[in-house]
Amino acid sequence: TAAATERLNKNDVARFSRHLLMEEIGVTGQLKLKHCRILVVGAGGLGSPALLYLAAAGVGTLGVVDYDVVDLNNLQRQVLHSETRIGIPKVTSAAIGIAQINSACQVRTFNCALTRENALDIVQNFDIVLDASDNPATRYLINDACVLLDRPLVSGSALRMEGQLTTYHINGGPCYRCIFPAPPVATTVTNCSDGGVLGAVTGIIGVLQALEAVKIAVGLPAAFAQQLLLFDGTLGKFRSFKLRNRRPDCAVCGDQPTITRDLIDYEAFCGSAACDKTPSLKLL
Amino acid sequence: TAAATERLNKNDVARFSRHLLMEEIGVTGQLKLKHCRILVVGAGGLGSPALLYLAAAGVGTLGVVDYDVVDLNNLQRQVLHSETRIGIPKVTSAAIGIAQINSACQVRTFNCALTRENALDIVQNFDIVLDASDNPATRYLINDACVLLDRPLVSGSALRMEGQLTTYHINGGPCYRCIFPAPPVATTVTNCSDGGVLGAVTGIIGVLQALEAVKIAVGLPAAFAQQLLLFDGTLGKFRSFKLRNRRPDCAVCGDQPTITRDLIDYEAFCGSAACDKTPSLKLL
Amino acid sequence: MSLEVTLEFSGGAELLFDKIKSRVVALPVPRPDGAKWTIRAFLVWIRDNLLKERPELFLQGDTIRPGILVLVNDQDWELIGELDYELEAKDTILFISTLHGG
Amino acid sequence: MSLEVTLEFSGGAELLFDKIKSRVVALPVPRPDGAKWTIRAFLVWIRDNLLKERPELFLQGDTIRPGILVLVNDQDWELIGELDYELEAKDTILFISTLHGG
Ligand SMILES: [Zn+2]
Ligand SMILES: [Zn+2]
Repeated sequence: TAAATERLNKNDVARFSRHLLMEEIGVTGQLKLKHCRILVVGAGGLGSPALLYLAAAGVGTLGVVDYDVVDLNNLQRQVLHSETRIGIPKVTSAAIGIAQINSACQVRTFNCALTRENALDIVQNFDIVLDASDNPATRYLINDACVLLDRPLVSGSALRMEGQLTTYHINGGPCYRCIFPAPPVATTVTNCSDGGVLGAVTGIIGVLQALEAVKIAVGLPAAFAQQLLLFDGTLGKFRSFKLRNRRPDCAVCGDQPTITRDLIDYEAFCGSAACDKTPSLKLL
Repeated sequence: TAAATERLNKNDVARFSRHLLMEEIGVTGQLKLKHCRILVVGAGGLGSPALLYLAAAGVGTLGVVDYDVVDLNNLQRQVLHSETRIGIPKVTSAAIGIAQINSACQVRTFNCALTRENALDIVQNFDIVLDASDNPATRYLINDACVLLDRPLVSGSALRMEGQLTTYHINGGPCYRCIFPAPPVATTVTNCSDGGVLGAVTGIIGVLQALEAVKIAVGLPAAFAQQLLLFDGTLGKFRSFKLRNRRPDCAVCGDQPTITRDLIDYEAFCGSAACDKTPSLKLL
Repeated sequence: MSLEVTLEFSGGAELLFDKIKSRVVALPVPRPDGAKWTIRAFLVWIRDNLLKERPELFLQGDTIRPGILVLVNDQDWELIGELDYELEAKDTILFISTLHGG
Repeated sequence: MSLEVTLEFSGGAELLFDKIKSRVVALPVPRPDGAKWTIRAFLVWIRDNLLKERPELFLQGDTIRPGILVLVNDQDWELIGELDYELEAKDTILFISTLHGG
């Protein structure tokens, strides 16, 4: 580790002293973080805290995908943005916010929707992916891209007072499509624009996603592999559940996958658009 | 609620739409947040995310107590601060960070240690208090001030990979001193300067403190009253435990309290300084 | 005689059931047709006894609709036989509506 | 014969016990002196059998040191009799070192 020490510069040693003291991280772990590239899809309620904590932790390269611009109603929970940045692309705002806390972090911004056409090109540049998106079509797309490129996927979601978290496609475990082979009928999907969300609930799930990614990056066991974490903000209760194994008949991670690098039409598959702004009859 | 609606201005309605959609908050709850005054003691690893989410949620008045200045080694987890604000008082930096996300939030800064002399004067201006401090002496002081002024206290702590959270002195439940009548021997206390801490762990606890305070402010049941929440970041496990009832023999909230508005000498009581920078033999 | 199990809803599924997140239900035993209380039969019982309206938000055909996870005693029902699993006394069956927001 | 209980440590208390956060221990019954396995007796057993060094970081006199919470079956031991509580088979006893950092 003498050679490894030399690769943390003096500034890093001072900045990350609270990590270097920990046997779970130490110099080796901090170097792994420095060389790790993490992609966050969605710079909203989940992506904001996740990006903040990943940047603060010393992740060397962060990718941010978002097609949207900062809106006043985002500031109730999207703490990486600011009033003065209303109207500019979220990825630009995110890069500014990240630079404020850690200017050494390399930020790659993708000011676009993640699509069938660009997903593999984008994801292949990163080691770990966080799903901080807000609709089923994008969630299936991210999953399929991660499976095809063999990247672990830390997936969070939140609505109203509740949050959910699972790490997919890691250690031989299931992918999102193993758990949800068929998409929900569009009219049963509620998004935050319709149902609302308490900001701190997205914060808790987003920071948990950052923690899980940091652990994967430094080589600690993933806590949410093949596990579903539920957070009920009304009761203040967290519960964990064991999910099924990888399904040999999964369309993307199975033994004879039907989804290949051409991917599929995700909006048609889900019967809904890859954004959370489409009005529809949504009850659940 | 027609009159109530009028008191949320047009900007508030746009900004907090995701709260207004929720039956748990709505216009009434948002107005309660606007009129609520919350004090956060410590603008560090716990205070940073707590203040960010409280400001974003629309809390009208935030108080911040901290005697310290921003240091490079804070930025690994104290996401309310920034590189350009290294060297300035944390409370000043916090006020700048809060203004970025919500300039309508009134911030009262106390650039000093919380002491026996100033605690009651400061705390009496607020409705809810968050303990985001880093040492036993300050924790006992905050507790006693909250009991004497009858304020609920949302107390968080974190070290290495673990976090703890309890809400004290609420709904007739126990205070910190009911649970810990005797202070720990100073040599058994480990602080983050000695033991390190993973940034996201402080983030999770700090955001949970904000969530609990928001719920108390809007009149929802406190989730952590007479409950201890443990978070083990290594295992990704949360556990909750029922704590004891208020103790009739408690020195401050008991039936015949010995601690009154004169308070006590907390550093002598704990045998340690009210900061986390005192070197000592610390193992646990 | 009855078989008592705990029925729980989360993620919004409780909105279809009077917003009650957890309840104990007593299922009559033996069943009129003498068959076992499989989850398949339990879903029919839920539909007939608890689900007031819009069953399509909970069921699709004779199974649960896509997007709802079923957990029996904290385990994915896929691990224990899905619709064919036979309920036992004190089982906890949790239906979780998956969230997609961020 | 033995009485099996689960012994857990959290918050750093596990550092005094080979960093093992959870283990099942078998206590001999009947005890040599014929007395019950109270927590008082259990603390002595822990000190003699598991605590390698620096007992003052765990015990103070015949009780637990200030700053460590004791939870029996997820409840504060103060609710069930503290040192006088008599262990039962399958009890879980958790010692939590309180954190002060922020
Ligand atoms: Zn799969
Ligand atoms: Zn008390």
